[in-house]
Amino acid sequence: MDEQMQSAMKSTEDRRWRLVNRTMRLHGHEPHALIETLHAVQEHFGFLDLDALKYVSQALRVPLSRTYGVATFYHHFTLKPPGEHTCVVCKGTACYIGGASGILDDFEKTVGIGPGQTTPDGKISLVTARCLGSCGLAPAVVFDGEVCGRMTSEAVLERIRRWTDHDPDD
Amino acid sequence: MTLTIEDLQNIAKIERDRQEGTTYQINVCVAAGCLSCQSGLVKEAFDTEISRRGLENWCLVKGVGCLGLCAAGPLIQVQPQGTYYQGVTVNDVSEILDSLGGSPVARLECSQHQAFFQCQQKIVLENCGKIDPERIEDYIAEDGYLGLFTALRQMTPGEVIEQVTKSGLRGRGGAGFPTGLKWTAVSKAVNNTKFIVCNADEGDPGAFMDRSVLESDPHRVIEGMAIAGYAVGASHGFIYVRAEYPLAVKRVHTAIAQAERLGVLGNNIFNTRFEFNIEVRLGAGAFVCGEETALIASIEGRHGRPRPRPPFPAEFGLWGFPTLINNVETFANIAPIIRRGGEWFAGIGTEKSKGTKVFALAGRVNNTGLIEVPMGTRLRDIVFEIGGGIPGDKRFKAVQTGGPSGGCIPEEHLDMPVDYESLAAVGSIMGSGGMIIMDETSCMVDVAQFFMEFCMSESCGKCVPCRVGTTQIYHLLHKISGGQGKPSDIETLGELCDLLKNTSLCGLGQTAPNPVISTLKYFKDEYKAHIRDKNCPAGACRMQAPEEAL
Amino acid sequence: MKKPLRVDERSLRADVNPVRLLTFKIDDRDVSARADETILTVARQNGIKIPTLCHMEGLSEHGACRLCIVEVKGMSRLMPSCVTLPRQDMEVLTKSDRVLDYRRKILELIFSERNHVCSVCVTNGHCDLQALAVEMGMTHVRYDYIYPTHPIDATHPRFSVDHNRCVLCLRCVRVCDEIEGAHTWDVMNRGISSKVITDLNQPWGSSETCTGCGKCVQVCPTGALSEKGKSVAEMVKRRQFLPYLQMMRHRE
Amino acid sequence: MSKVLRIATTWLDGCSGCHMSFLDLDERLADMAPHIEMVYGPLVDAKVFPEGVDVTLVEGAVATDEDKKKIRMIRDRSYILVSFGDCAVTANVPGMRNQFKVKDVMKRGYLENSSQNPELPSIGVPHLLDRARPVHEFVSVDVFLPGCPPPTEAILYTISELLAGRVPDLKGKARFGA
Repeated sequence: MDEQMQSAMKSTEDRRWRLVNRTMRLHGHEPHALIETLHAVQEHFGFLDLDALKYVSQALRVPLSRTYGVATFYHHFTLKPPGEHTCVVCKGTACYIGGASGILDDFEKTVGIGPGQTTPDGKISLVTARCLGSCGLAPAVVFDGEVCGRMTSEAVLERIRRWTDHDPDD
Repeated sequence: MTLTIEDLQNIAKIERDRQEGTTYQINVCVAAGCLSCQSGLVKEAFDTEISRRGLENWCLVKGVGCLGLCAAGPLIQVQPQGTYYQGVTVNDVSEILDSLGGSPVARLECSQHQAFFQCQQKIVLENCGKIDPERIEDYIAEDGYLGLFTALRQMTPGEVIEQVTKSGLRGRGGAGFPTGLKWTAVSKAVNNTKFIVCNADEGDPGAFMDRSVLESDPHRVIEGMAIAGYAVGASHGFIYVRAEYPLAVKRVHTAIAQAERLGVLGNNIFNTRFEFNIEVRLGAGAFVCGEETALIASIEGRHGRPRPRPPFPAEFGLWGFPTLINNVETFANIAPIIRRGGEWFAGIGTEKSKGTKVFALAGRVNNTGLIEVPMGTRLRDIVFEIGGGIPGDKRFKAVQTGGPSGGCIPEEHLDMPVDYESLAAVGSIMGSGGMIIMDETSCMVDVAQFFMEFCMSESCGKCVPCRVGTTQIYHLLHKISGGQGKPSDIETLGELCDLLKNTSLCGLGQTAPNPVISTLKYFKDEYKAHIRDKNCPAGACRMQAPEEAL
Repeated sequence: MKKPLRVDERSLRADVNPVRLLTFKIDDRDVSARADETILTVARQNGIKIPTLCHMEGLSEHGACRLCIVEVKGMSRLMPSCVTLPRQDMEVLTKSDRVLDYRRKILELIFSERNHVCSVCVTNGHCDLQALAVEMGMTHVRYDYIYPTHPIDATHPRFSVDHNRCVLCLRCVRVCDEIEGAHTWDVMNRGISSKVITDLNQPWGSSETCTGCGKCVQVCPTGALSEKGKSVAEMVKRRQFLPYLQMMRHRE
Repeated sequence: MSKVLRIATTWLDGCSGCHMSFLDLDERLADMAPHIEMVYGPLVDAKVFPEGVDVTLVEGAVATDEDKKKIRMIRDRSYILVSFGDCAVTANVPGMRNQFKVKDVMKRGYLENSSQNPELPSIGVPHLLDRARPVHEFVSVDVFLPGCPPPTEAILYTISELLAGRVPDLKGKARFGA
């Protein structure tokens, strides 16, 4: 990334970068703010791209390789842009006992993507979570942030069909 | 302007008057479990309907934390009668309001006299389902921050630690280290800068106690941390909470802001020279960060790889400064101990395990949800009385405690009391309190494989035994569950488990083999059936055709 | 608004008094040590051999390969001697059957992890890992090999990195950070997927921070990092610079 | 010693280098001759692997379905099985293809890198397994003799020990790569 782009980011009119900058400022641009800042980037941009990692590295005085290491160490961070819709299948113990792996199998069979993947048209991402803490409602699945409990393969695929067939945003 | 005890009492009085001013109070659970069953809409519907009917002065609607019986959500409770309603939808709102003053709506009623509610004893969860987690006033009305006041104004730091020691409280995060000893160690460390860290990185799949406490009663944790800060001489605290718990994060932020505004956090708290601030740090999805030194690395903004101990965080913690790390539930016990005395707490539980323990019941059990019972309660009572037994006439097979670091306990040990020592004796651990019940349809080889897959992908990758050992164990289990195991694999499994236990760098690697060790011990026949007969007795594993076998 | 938390420097370890002297036993021999010396240091001072892999004189301790484990009487778990400090009257065993058995299993795990094909390696004959196998009498690996897919990066004009031969000892990461001061290397991912990287996981040759000093190559115990254009016989690692640089930096 | 040791040698997926190292025993082979009988192997003219072999040296990794059948048969007919050389002990060079799919390896070897008549071999060649693996992942092995190739001295030691009725301990006497 060249100087121009950097200064553009710092003084940018883009509200999202202003929010990221604010997070860094709140922590006095200390290197220990790295994870908090990466959270901010991901929250506002949906993922962490290389330019963002470079920018954050420089702003917080953290080595590039460490920033990349941290961004890939934690499962919460993603370096790839997510699909339009995200389906999170909980793979916690209770959900596993409750049949989450069957849901994942059927998902892969029907939609054609496994955990961590996005459909080629960029429409749907499938993610697994370690535990959503909704064990009382196992198996739990999250559709675009909405937690649904006691899910079955049929119910999940029905929701996915609604996303693919008739997108309300279209 | 600083807060005085009169101010505190005044706030409590106003709040109690407000609540007692109405004849009825409807508590709608707005913790994550019930919210995912649309309890938010139910609460809204009550609000709308009450204002439509103009009953604001007669009936108060309150969003409260977890009522416990998550399986029956959305749950609401009508006070003063204490009637529980389960599975409430927006369409039921009018009927429930109509019934107030008459007999309850029978079709929705969830008996408050059943074992689930009757057999519990609540200390940590005493306010859960009772107070509005987003209002500090509600917490204060239940004697909130009285413990902090007592500690700051009537006790020396040494006396605070003495009470905690006397209480016999042990760390609720897993290992059960005596809290009093830990506090003493940090208080004795000579340094002007010290830190308090609340570990809310509840990573065990199958555990949701910490989430519920933070969502339902965040001020209790803040108060516990502030008392700890006073006792050990720290003025800065961190709450390290999972990013996967957005609601808990939001409520903690709200609670900290309210506490700062009121003056129970900040400078000169209760007119003393004590100052204490709390910052929230988000975890980012790494189970290993539950380990103290990895947690510290993560707060410092680095990858969460543990380092060898000693030195322990009590001497050399965050940025090298003495640091006290306790779990959410541990901190949640502090305020009641200070308010009511260590001896009161020590009177509950067993000889070596004092007080109560919160458990998250999940898996093949009727009453999934959150419970709190005195230490020493029989496992059988938890599963069959409080938990209501196994659904669908299936036979109980095992209960898994302690998450991926714990073990599977078979039927023969169900009559043992639940405490740290008894669980360790049968090859499991208390852990943070997840309890997964399994019935005859669960295959124990498959369960062991599930936990090992978890440990494998959560291993930080620093030390060889854990990084490669978990992978090799998983590989063996995968072969066995696919019907491709060799008889010698059982021995190799045992050897690898022993290696990990004795040579891994941190607790994750040292305890990762527990699910395999315990299932090998109690369910060896299931392993043998997979290897010898190429058959899964529970019918859970998919055997590959013999031609594909090596 | 709250003031951001500033931490200007790390606190020093106050829990160990380096002036104190103590005596303890290694393999039934009485030895004396300063309280801040590790069991490994004391053992080596007394001519007692303990195998190591991630340890390197002149770099910070990593404590991760677990090959230097020793048995301490009264403790069920084995302790890594590179980071464990002795206590008065402690009894340490460095060659008990249990220790030797565990060490060999750990070494086998290391061999099973990646594609260590010694016969076609540029450091064949000068490799710390290969030498450890001979020293510890490891003639085969009892665990199934994992055979991961790993690339070779030869984009740097003078060096190349073959991840198939990396044991994740992180000597390269430490020497680059602690001695060269560039911190070009770090680790990405976690667990079995861990991999050493330069900068933003980009080709080494395109790294902006690499000074090309080659220290990482010299400290690498295996053929993971090597110099281009060197034949098998020539690829001997030169490590004398490390104690020398340490000495020069600590002089008055 | 009175008994004559019945020895067989065989190679699976290997380069025959280990056998060459065996032949490097040179005149010491002559000293050994009265005590051993070579009953099978590329060095002798026997068509069928006999029953009741005392010691079999196996060179090479198990890389094809035929290797797999062969090694099981050999195990059944041998009293002591020696994994002879790195390919047998670690899969060594044959195992370097394990990172890739068989399909891709074949394509690379026979189509992309062939200047004349690029064609995949299909007749009379055994089917490649997904991975070339060491011998002990298929059958139990009694002695491991690593090296690429194993040094002649280590081979001599191994056979001498076996002749003396002892199980050779090769710790420290041979190394991977060599």
